Amino acid sequence: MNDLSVNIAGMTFKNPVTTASGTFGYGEEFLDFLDPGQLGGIFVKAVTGKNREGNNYPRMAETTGGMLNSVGLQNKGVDIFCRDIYPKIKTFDTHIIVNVSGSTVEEYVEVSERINELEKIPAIELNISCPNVKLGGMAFGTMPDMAKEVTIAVRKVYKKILMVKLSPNVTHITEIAKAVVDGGADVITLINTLLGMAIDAERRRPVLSTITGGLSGPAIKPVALRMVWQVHKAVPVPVIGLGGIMNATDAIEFILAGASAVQIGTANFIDPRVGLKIIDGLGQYLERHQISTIKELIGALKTE
Amino acid sequence: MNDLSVNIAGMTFKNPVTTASGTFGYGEEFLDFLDPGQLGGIFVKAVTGKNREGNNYPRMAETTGGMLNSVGLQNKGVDIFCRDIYPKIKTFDTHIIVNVSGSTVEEYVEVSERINELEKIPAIELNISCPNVKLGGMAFGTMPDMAKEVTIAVRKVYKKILMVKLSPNVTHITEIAKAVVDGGADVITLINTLLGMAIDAERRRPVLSTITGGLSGPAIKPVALRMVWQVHKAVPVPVIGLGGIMNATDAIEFILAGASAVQIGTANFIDPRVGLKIIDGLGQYLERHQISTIKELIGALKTE
Amino acid sequence: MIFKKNIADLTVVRNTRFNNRYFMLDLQAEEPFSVILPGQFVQVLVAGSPSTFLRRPFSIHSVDFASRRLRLLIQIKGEGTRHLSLLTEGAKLNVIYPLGNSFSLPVTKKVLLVGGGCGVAPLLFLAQFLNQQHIQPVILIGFRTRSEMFEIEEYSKFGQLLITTDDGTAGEKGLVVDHSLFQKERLDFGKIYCCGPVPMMQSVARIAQWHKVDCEVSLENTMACGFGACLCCITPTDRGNERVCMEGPVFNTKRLKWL
Amino acid sequence: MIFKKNIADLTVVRNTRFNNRYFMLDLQAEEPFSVILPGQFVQVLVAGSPSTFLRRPFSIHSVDFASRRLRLLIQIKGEGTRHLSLLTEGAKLNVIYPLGNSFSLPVTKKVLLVGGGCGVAPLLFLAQFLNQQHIQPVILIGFRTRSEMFEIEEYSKFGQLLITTDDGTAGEKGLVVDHSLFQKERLDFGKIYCCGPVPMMQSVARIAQWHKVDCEVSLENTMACGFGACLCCITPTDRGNERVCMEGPVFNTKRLKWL
Ligand SMILES: Cc1cc2nc3c(=O)[nH]c(=O)nc-3n(C[C@H](O)[C@H](O)[C@H](O)COP(=O)(O)OP(=O)(O)OC[C@H]3O[C@@H](n4cnc5c(N)ncnc54)[C@H](O)[C@@H]3O)c2cc1C
Ligand SMILES: Cc1cc2nc3c(=O)[nH]c(=O)nc-3n(C[C@H](O)[C@H](O)[C@H](O)COP(=O)(O)OP(=O)(O)OC[C@H]3O[C@@H](n4cnc5c(N)ncnc54)[C@H](O)[C@@H]3O)c2cc1C
Ligand SMILES: Cc1cc2nc3c(=O)[nH]c(=O)nc-3n(C[C@H](O)[C@H](O)[C@H](O)COP(=O)(O)O)c2cc1C
Ligand SMILES: Cc1cc2nc3c(=O)[nH]c(=O)nc-3n(C[C@H](O)[C@H](O)[C@H](O)COP(=O)(O)O)c2cc1C
Ligand code: FES
Ligand code: FES
Repeated sequence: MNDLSVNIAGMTFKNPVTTASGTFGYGEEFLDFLDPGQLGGIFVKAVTGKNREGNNYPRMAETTGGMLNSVGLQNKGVDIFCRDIYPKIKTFDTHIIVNVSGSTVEEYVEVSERINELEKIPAIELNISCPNVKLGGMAFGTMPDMAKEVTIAVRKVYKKILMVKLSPNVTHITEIAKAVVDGGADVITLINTLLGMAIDAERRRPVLSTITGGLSGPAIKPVALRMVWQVHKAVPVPVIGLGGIMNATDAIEFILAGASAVQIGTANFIDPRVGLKIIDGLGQYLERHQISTIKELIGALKTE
Repeated sequence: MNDLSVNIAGMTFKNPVTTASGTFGYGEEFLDFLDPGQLGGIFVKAVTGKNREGNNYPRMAETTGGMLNSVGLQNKGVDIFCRDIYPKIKTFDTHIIVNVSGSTVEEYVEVSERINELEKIPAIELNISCPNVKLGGMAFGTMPDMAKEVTIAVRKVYKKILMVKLSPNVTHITEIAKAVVDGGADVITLINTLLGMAIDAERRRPVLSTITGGLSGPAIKPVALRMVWQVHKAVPVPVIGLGGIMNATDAIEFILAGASAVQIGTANFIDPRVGLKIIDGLGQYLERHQISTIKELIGALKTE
Repeated sequence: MIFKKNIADLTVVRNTRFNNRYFMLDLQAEEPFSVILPGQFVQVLVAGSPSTFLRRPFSIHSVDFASRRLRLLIQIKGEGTRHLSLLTEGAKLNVIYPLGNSFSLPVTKKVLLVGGGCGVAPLLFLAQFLNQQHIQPVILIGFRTRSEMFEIEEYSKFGQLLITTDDGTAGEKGLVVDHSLFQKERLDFGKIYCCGPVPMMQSVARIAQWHKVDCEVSLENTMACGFGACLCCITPTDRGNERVCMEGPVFNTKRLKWL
Repeated sequence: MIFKKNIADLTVVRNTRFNNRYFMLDLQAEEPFSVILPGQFVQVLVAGSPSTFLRRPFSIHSVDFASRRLRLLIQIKGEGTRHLSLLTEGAKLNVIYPLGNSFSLPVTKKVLLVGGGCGVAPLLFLAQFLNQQHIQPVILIGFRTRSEMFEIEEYSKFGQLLITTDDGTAGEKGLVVDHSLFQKERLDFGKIYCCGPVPMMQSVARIAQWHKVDCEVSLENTMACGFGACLCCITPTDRGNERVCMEGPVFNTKRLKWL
């Protein structure tokens, strides 16, 4: 009873609960709170070609039911990732998936090629949807042609499972999804953050140093669910869903809408153990509804 | 001291606080709670060519910091509006602006022509952004060409102030804004609702009869603020801002981002007197900051 | 008669817990009430509950005009009602009242009230109101089990009380529609008022139709505003989609499309 | 030494109101504390406040290891802190603790502690800790006015207390940086620890730099997580952007770029 495992593009996840890139550090920050081996997988923080300092402070604003961030891909670059970080995290008993970002097609390709060599990394997630960088990032994710181009280029050098993470800041999410599937994506993850803004009325200034930032948290869940459902119907590849998941019920909703797995993002900040609670809750849901495997729920929304 | 009046395309509004279409009925539902004459203006419920029954029940789902609706332009049609409703509301001592909707360019034109004849209606708001109808509606608002086409067509027959209300469900809001300004729009209002979805996990069904619906409320405020700011910078016409405004601070934020006036939507459901409270709050803000007229705050965000 | 909707902070003067699902809030107003009729409802702001954004609608269970009190009978469903169930004496509750139409007066004196679940909420008020018109209704109420029964004596004051329980621990065993009253050849009433779960109201409406008895039901719906502004709460009727919060919540079943 | 971050429901055992802006929460843990050092902070979940989505960070004001209690000194700023100010005895508070680095030990025994506003929060703990290392610090605290002073006796237990008030109603008149201590030719300390508003910390850091005295400050920042996961709380340092919640909140001013 209660089989929580799912298969995504040939990989078996012990359960569909993973953590979203940029919200779980490299997993190490959570070791006091949980054993990463209990999670279905971990999507680590974006890795770029070179060291990036990210954007200036302030980088965060709280909003109703959510938050804006403008971290801007701060990371030490792919060399340091491979040399210093990878050895520490490769022993986690779960899938470690690297979020690959860049400003140019070449940078995406370069980073993907390097990550391809890391034995314990079974997949990458191409982040063509970061709203917080001036060059590249989201631009790739809002134009089908560019999205396809970068996917094709990375597909050539990356031999394992290629996931592409889409931006919700588009008119037709299914067009972008089809473009990256055409380009060779094995899996689609969505959504990244919605582009938003916060203003400090008293100081008459933007709250974020970058003026705009990415909106995450339960506020965006309705948009995320809609897009997961649209993309699940539109493309033949598995979808990993995220956006505002706070508890097991939210996760079930994404799975019903068509997600083969889910990522937990902002919720980790509020409760670093939330992933484990969601795994428990999924088991209870299966039991209550007498369903033997969670696979049965994927895309099982009844819309007649 | 404390001049709250604003000018928009030659109209003077006694204050910048108006109510959003579809959230204030025809004003009549609020007569027990306030005198509409205290408001800067009222945007009444969408009017279409013919009677529309709207979508099936259920039409509403609560979400974190917001709600989804799929009312779908239920209204009695332009004939009944002109004959029965207009005479009752034309005596309100404030600007009454009619939200014009349709499925075809012809329908928009037909309705606008009829409303043009109504002496006490100084402006219309073209709703090219309703996500809840199968035909027309949002489709017009997501493609610059179609947005421009419908604006041009209505501009030909509508002699008073033409406002166009934009959909946020697009990649480049400024492109749509420019297109409708090219088409002859005097004012831009934004945003309409974000396309979202809610799922009842226990019943494994969508909550709304239409599966997807329009997300409103404070959850969407960051997206709305961002778009108002972008559009204000991109086009030479005044902008009316809305999306999640719950209190005077929110209203100030929109004004700083570039809105010449604001609309209050979902907040009316929770507090039917919220408009008056916001007007009070704006006055207090001016006093606290020793600003003599709210016009000084329009677009006054300091971003250096 | 002055019909006017108010928004006011009412004070919780009592919170009575009947069992693990039902509780009653007694709310005190500062100002005297204007007209409030049975079948009307209120919209309650649930402050301090992070997941409760919109107001919550509840039928007016009863009104004491002299002491300016109104009572709500509430079933715990989700976060909003759970939050309300924890309110203690002295707490303030922001309420919009009264909303919606009301039950219409019967033309005969032979009247049946049928309720089940939290659908019983407006029935006591209605029974009391009918009494003032010198009508003694028959009141049929369905409970799950004896231990979940409440306010039995209250109802008995205003008419003849009949009971069903799902498990037969009190009154007749079964659902309200199984009651022997409905098994008779003739259903000797001029009017039936019914509130409760939709399937129950549908069954009662069908029986009423069969016996050609006029029947009014009180509908629920998902409401954003509660005062006619949003058009979220419609139900299909013979005049098209009508608002449950304005043209309802009480509808004559003849006019509804859900039979 | 075991450094481990915990999440636990702590119980409010006291809520002391000092004045209309400041209050102190005494929190009781079930489990014994592991290592907690002065300068560390906690992340508090504010349940039941609709507008408070993320946790709120507060410095650890003091710890009683024996009775498993920790105290937070909180200034009311917005919704979250207002909500916390209303908590009563017995309330549960979900807290992640302890977070961040801590003040480092001084190499000399001549130590100055400078605090103002809610920046005084971690100073008592630090003073107590220094005492355990047989160091009697000089403690300089700035208040707005005499009536807003609190915990004066507490500080006096651990060192020599100096005070400034903006209006001169107690101690020297002016800001902390105006204190006569800083007017001397030589600032005879091996280390200065400073927390308070950023402009104050910058002034003190500048004075320290001038006198070539080592200076540590405790920074604040907008934090989403508080435990290093989000990279929202950075401050520019000589090693690039560092996380205030992990590499800080305590920084040697030599390393900061904000002078
Ligand atoms: C006119 C009217 C009168 C009502 N009178 C009463 C009354 O007197 N006593 C009483 O206990 N309840 C009454 N209700 C129902 C009551 O409004 C809901 O139970 C309540 O809003 C649930 O709030 P919640 O936050 O606890 O639950 P939520 O967390 O909002 O929802 C819990 C569950 O209840 C369902 N639900 C929520 N609201 C409604 C609704 N309006 N209709 C149907 N299902 C819903 C949800 O889908 C969900 O499955 C009335 C409703 C209406 C429209
Ligand atoms: C490491 C650290 C330790 C802290 N220690 C203490 C302490 O011991 N005692 C204490 O009273 N406060 C302390 N603070 C500040 C405290 O976290 C904020 O005052 C609190 O989060 C405000 O919450 P609120 O919901 O009341 O205000 P909000 O409604 O969130 O904000 C009210 C106002 O305060 C500003 N603000 C909110 N959070 C911060 C922040 N983190 N930094 C700067 N400005 C902010 C907002 O911009 C706004 O103008 C500390 C902050 C940090 C980062
Ligand atoms: C602080 C922060 C940093 C993020 N960094 C990244 C990143 O590096 N790469 C990426 O693809 N997404 C990043 N995201 C987006 C999240 O992975 C996720 O798509 C988004 O937050 C929506 O999910 P949520 O609502 O569950 O948080 C970040 C989000 C946050 C809040
Ligand atoms: C119930 C409901 C009905 C609406 N009907 C209309 C409509 O008829 N025409 C229109 O242009 N916008 C309509 N809207 C959109 C609002 O006018 C507004 O753009 C949106 O709700 C965002 O503002 P808010 O967050 O303040 O509610 C409707 C919104 C709601 C919630
Ligand atoms: S709930 Fe808004 S019209 Fe009925
Ligand atoms: S607050 Fe998240 S890294 Fe510091």
